[in-house]
Amino acid sequence: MTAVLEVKDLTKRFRGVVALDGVSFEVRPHEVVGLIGENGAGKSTLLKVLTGIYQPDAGVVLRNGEPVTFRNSSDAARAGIGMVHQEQSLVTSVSVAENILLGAEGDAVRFGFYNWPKLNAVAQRQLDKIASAISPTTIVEKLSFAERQLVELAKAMYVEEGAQVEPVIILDEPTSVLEGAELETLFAQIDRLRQIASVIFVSHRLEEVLRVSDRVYVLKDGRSVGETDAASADIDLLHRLMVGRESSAQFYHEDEQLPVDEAPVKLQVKNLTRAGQFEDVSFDVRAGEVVGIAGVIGSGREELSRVLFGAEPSTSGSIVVDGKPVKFASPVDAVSSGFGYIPAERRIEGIADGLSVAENIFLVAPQTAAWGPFRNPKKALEIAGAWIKRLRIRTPDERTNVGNLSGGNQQKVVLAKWLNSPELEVLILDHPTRGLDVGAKEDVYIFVREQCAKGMAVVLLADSLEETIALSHTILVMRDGRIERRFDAPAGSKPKPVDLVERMV
Amino acid sequence: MNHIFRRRGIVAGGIALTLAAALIGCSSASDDSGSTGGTSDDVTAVQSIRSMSNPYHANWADGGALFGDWADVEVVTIVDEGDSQTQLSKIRALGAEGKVFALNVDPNDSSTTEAIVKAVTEAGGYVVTQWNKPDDLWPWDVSDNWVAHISFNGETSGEEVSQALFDAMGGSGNIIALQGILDNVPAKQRFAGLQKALEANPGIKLLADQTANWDRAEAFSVTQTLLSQYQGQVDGIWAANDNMALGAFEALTAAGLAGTIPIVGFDAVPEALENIQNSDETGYIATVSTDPWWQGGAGLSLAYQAATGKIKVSELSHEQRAFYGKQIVVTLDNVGDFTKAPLLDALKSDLENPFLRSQGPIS
Amino acid sequence: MTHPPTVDERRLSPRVRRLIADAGPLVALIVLIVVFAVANPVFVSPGNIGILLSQAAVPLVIATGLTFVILLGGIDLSIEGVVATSSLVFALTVANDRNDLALGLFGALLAVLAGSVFGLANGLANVKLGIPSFMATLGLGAVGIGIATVLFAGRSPRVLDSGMRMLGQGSTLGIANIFLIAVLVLVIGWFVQRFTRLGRYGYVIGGDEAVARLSGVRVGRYKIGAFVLGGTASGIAGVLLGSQLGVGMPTIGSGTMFTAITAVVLGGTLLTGGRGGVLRSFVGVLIIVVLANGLILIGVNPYAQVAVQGLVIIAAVVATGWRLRTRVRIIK
Amino acid sequence: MTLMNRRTDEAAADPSTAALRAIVPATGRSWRDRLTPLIPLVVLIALVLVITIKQPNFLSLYSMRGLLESVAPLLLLALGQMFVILTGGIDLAFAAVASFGTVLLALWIPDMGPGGIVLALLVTSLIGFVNGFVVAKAQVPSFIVTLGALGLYSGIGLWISGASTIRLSEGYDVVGWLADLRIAQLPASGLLAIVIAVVIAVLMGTLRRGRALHALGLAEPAVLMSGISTVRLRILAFTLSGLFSGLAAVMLVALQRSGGPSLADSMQLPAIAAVVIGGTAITGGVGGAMKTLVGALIIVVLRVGLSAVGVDPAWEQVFYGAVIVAAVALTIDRSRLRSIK
Repeated sequence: MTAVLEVKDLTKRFRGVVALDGVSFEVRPHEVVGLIGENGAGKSTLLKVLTGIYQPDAGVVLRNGEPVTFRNSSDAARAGIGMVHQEQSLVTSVSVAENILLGAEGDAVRFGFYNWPKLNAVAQRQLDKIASAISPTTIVEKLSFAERQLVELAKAMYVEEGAQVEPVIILDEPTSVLEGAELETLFAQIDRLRQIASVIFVSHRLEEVLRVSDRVYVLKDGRSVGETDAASADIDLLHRLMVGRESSAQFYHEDEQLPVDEAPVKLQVKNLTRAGQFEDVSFDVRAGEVVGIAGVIGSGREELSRVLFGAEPSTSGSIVVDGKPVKFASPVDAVSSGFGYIPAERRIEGIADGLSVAENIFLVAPQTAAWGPFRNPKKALEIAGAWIKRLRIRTPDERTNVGNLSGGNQQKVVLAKWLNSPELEVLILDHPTRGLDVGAKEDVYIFVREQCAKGMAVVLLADSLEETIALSHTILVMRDGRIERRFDAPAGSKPKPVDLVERMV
Repeated sequence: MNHIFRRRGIVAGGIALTLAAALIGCSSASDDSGSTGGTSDDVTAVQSIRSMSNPYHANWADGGALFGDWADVEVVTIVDEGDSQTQLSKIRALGAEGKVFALNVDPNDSSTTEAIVKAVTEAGGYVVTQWNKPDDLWPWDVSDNWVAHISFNGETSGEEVSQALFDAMGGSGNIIALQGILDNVPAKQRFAGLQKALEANPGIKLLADQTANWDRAEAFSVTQTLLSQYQGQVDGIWAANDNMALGAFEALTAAGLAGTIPIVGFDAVPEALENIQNSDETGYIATVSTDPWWQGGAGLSLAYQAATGKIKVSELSHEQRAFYGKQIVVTLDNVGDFTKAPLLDALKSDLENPFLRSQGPIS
Repeated sequence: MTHPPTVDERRLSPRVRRLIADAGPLVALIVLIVVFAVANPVFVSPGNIGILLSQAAVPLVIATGLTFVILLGGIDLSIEGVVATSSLVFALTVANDRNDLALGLFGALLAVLAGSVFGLANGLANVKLGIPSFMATLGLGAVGIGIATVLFAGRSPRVLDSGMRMLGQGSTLGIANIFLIAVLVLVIGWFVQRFTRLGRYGYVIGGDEAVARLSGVRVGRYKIGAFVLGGTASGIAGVLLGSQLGVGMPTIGSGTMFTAITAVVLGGTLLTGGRGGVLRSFVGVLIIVVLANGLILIGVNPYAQVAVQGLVIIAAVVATGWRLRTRVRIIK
Repeated sequence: MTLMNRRTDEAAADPSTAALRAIVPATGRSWRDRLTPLIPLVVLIALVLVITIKQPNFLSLYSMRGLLESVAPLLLLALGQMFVILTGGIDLAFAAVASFGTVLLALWIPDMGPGGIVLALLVTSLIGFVNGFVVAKAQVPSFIVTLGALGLYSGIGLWISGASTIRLSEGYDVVGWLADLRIAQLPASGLLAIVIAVVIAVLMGTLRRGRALHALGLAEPAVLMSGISTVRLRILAFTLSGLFSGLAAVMLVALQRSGGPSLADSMQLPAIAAVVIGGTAITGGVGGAMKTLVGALIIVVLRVGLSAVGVDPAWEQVFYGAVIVAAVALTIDRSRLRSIK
């Protein structure tokens, strides 16, 4: 029988970086298909293509055997494809009914006039489908997160009414906000969905995926690296598929990792907590040491890095630098205590788009190219030129707008900005290689090795497990806001990715 | 697009230097070229008013035209729509032509008056100003080019028009008063006139007085509020100008009391004159007119005669160079001769002797 | 244990907070009425109540239209210009002492239409030219004042059509016509807000514009619609003021913008959009009018009111925004 | 092993791409980016030519004096507003604060002399500081806060001045020289304002943190994450706006010899138009003192030009409104706006 939804050789590129590289998979009628993969493996990009938010550069999407193209999410909805988004995608200021039928009110709104009873009736029908007790007239703002997710599910279900064909419901990380009983109700929903629709279940919690899905696809680096029947698959097999081949130590310059056991402790984090995100996190970072933090979405590691740099407040616990406790009310305090931060959102928080390469380099420490309060143009040109040469930044000259450079070169400008500051002691790298091509990634690795050699203390949130293991001296695995386990990763006797993954998911 | 070593920053520095160098040639505006002095027979007559479509100023301009016929001189009218900067720059432009001119002007506000008289002095023209003038600045302080200042004593006219209101009320009852902007000179004088009239009429009681800032819309809401506060006790409404009186009239109409309560105002605005003509329905019984035709004609004549040397400004007394003009209370019986321009011969004596209607020096 | 980062509401629980936001303005209104009634019994006399309602009419009409714009998270600074222009269009098209036009009700409709056209211009400048609403409406408000000044040409045209004067002056069954018209506008506004797509999508776009776009809502069209509603309300206000005062003049609208914005904010409609409604703005208008009327009766200097209104706007917006503060949030 | 001698070949070294790079202008700025900043200057020169043809004595010393005198307060107000617009915000209260400043000056100069001026400048700067503090700390849109401030300070101004103009009876000579002094036959007030604009341009061009406001307007998150206090910068911008409102107030009192609660209110629109027509983008990050100087001159020349051409002054208001909408539409940088509220 033909697949309800099929994708052949799907390719998608962003600014030269390949997000999806010839992915093919299919969903059969009344089937639940699991989709797993590490961060940055291309899962969310694939879902966005399926729901018409992104258009593919190559490859074809087939719906019940016919090729289809989705210009926007309403096209996908009309084709009966509904998605429960990972972050909330509901308008909290209006009622449940309005959210469910938003943009597709049908004849509940004729000539611009709302027929409330009809609107509520249609919404109630969707809620009944998922046996939810929520009333369609409640304003979403009053609902808990779990309830809001059920409304999103109902909204996805509504897709089916329009299309003449059985819907495909995509659930993106639905379990990350649910616990205990709520999990069970979700699984019951999925079983009920199985009768009337097909489901794509995306999650990083492998045992849940195995429990719910009939078949499981594994994505890695934008390619589908494996497909197994859930019954015959086991966690270890999935881990190995997810993590893939051992890449060469040479690529990560592992031989340049110096031992640091006698080096002085630069940074001490004691019982740091941020209510609702992470709690009781303690670790030390020595001079020249890279402490890698591994964890999936919702593990709290991103929030931890923001708190370390003062971008978000902490509830309790302390940070000690060179033995002195410090308090960060904002990133300004963090920088004055010698902290540096390479942000994940490079284009927003990293580079100052609109300013020149030189101006970006002197954002953190303008005093390095000034005499007294005034700017010294000659010295500034000299220093900027030196950084451009040293980090091999490909830019026509110092005056180019940094926004015109490629992702890799922009990241180098951000690195130069921090290196140019003489007080820099602790460097926080938040997904430093995200969205970079292979060449640029290697430059970053070399840069990290160089800085460690100079005694820099580094806290690393890497994109992939491989990167974390290769670059770090010590690895902290975080899960659900707590440090699950510490791994020592000296050069030569690195832990296996599989050992880490067990603790992460 | 913008980068660190802005050449323009340095270029801007250069401009600053040249400007500093120019400091050497500094001088002061006051020692400008003095007035070309003297009079001449070839004088242009000019009148500067707010706008031709404002009836009060339109009558003023007709007065000026009457003077033109009388002295068979062509009269130039300049208009500024109430914008002081425009008034000032147009008067300055008069000087640019280099000819001697006689100017009769109604300055927008007292601070513009000073600038105007200085500009005219600088250009060697002759000017008569009316209404607004800085209290501590007199024509003789500035120059002979500022021939005279004419204003109107709010107190006497205030007393007279208040008396007209009290007579219409039969000498007894309560009134409410709508004040102009509290600190304006005309507002203070007119209210003082009302208080003097109140002393002379013990039967009349002032229930309340509130400012409505000469504005029609504010007068409407303040009257509405006071009417409701003193329900049924209000027997008369005194307003410091017609604009506010008309606002009060609309409030009375809204309350269904139009025509039952007498109202008085100032300025003889056409709408007020019309209401006075059928005062039995409107209850609008009196206003005060400064006779804009006289202001246009006599004022221009005084400036012109000074410019042609017929009047020697240096020989004029302080009382002649700053005097109060005559104000007339307009009621049903004399409203007729205020709705249309007077004939030339009615005004001829005033044109010959502009001081004919002087009510004494401005104190 | 973990759930997406919420704004930590330390002090008041959400339920209590929502209660204050909903009932707060109404309680304030009642307290004010009681205070002034005690201070001066005339305050609650039928005559004064009648005056209060007619003084609330024009601000209510403007605030109703403005609510739709603020619900989107925008603002309308062109109110005074639009009111001025429509008052003059009204005064010059009905029977008047300036020209021989006497179009009666049709003239009034033309004046309201002028308001709608300005609203449309505001909407197009904001949506099509991408100009932030405060700058687009500031510019077009100046155009409004300018056109009014040109039409005015130095002297107020007087309305002679008695029928048209009844709109602003007359009263039926003891209640001022102007207030009845204002209530009619409020009811229409409530109907649009509750039962039409233009109204409901205003909440959606104000609540979360990104999700609205994602769901296929044509955001631009509804934004322009909201500005047209705002302009139309200012047009109606221009007609009512023209009819009440019997003249059209460029300064007829001065002070109305401040009163309307303060009323909408006091009523509880968030300036950041998404929350609030026209009924709340009605309560806000009553608070302002009661305050103003009461202060006059007690004899407080009228200029103090403008200062107090300015302070109220800042305080209200800081209070509602305080909870949403984060360290890296960008508010220009 | 440093980055210098990496093994794999480097794309830049490959001759073909290097050649390609040469075609794209070095600074990555298309010729259009280079030209747009000059448009306001071209407009100004064209205007002066047109008016001179229509009215030859426009270039006479006499009318130059009038021009310079009327540009002085407008330019100072526009410079103050420029600081705030550079950060991407707006200060709707800057003209009302200037009017409030003239009232303070008229009340204080008679008995305090120069002390009165310093105190008035302190007060207006403090008002700017408070506005900036509320916008930065409470994270509230600047147009709402300054709209509230507009009502607050014009209300207080009306209250303490009894809604009427206060004449400067004595002590006027403390500011009188501003209106009276001539440098090379030209009024000192205008020249002083222009010199101040030049000094600001020089400072912004040479100070270490000279372009901090531009950076705040262009890329606030990146600036904050580089350890620069955006709160302090925003408060500085609003304080400067308050200070320049005070300076404009001093200039107005000197020229008009009196203070009034709405003396500068009529300059709100022309001053905003001057900033925007000069080329400073409403979305922030682009603009400067020289651009604002050109903008102010365009507005003043136009005002004279309009009356020279015989346009009724009533149309001026329409003109300012239209110029603001048009200039903003041209200079706005749509890529920077996520959703235009």
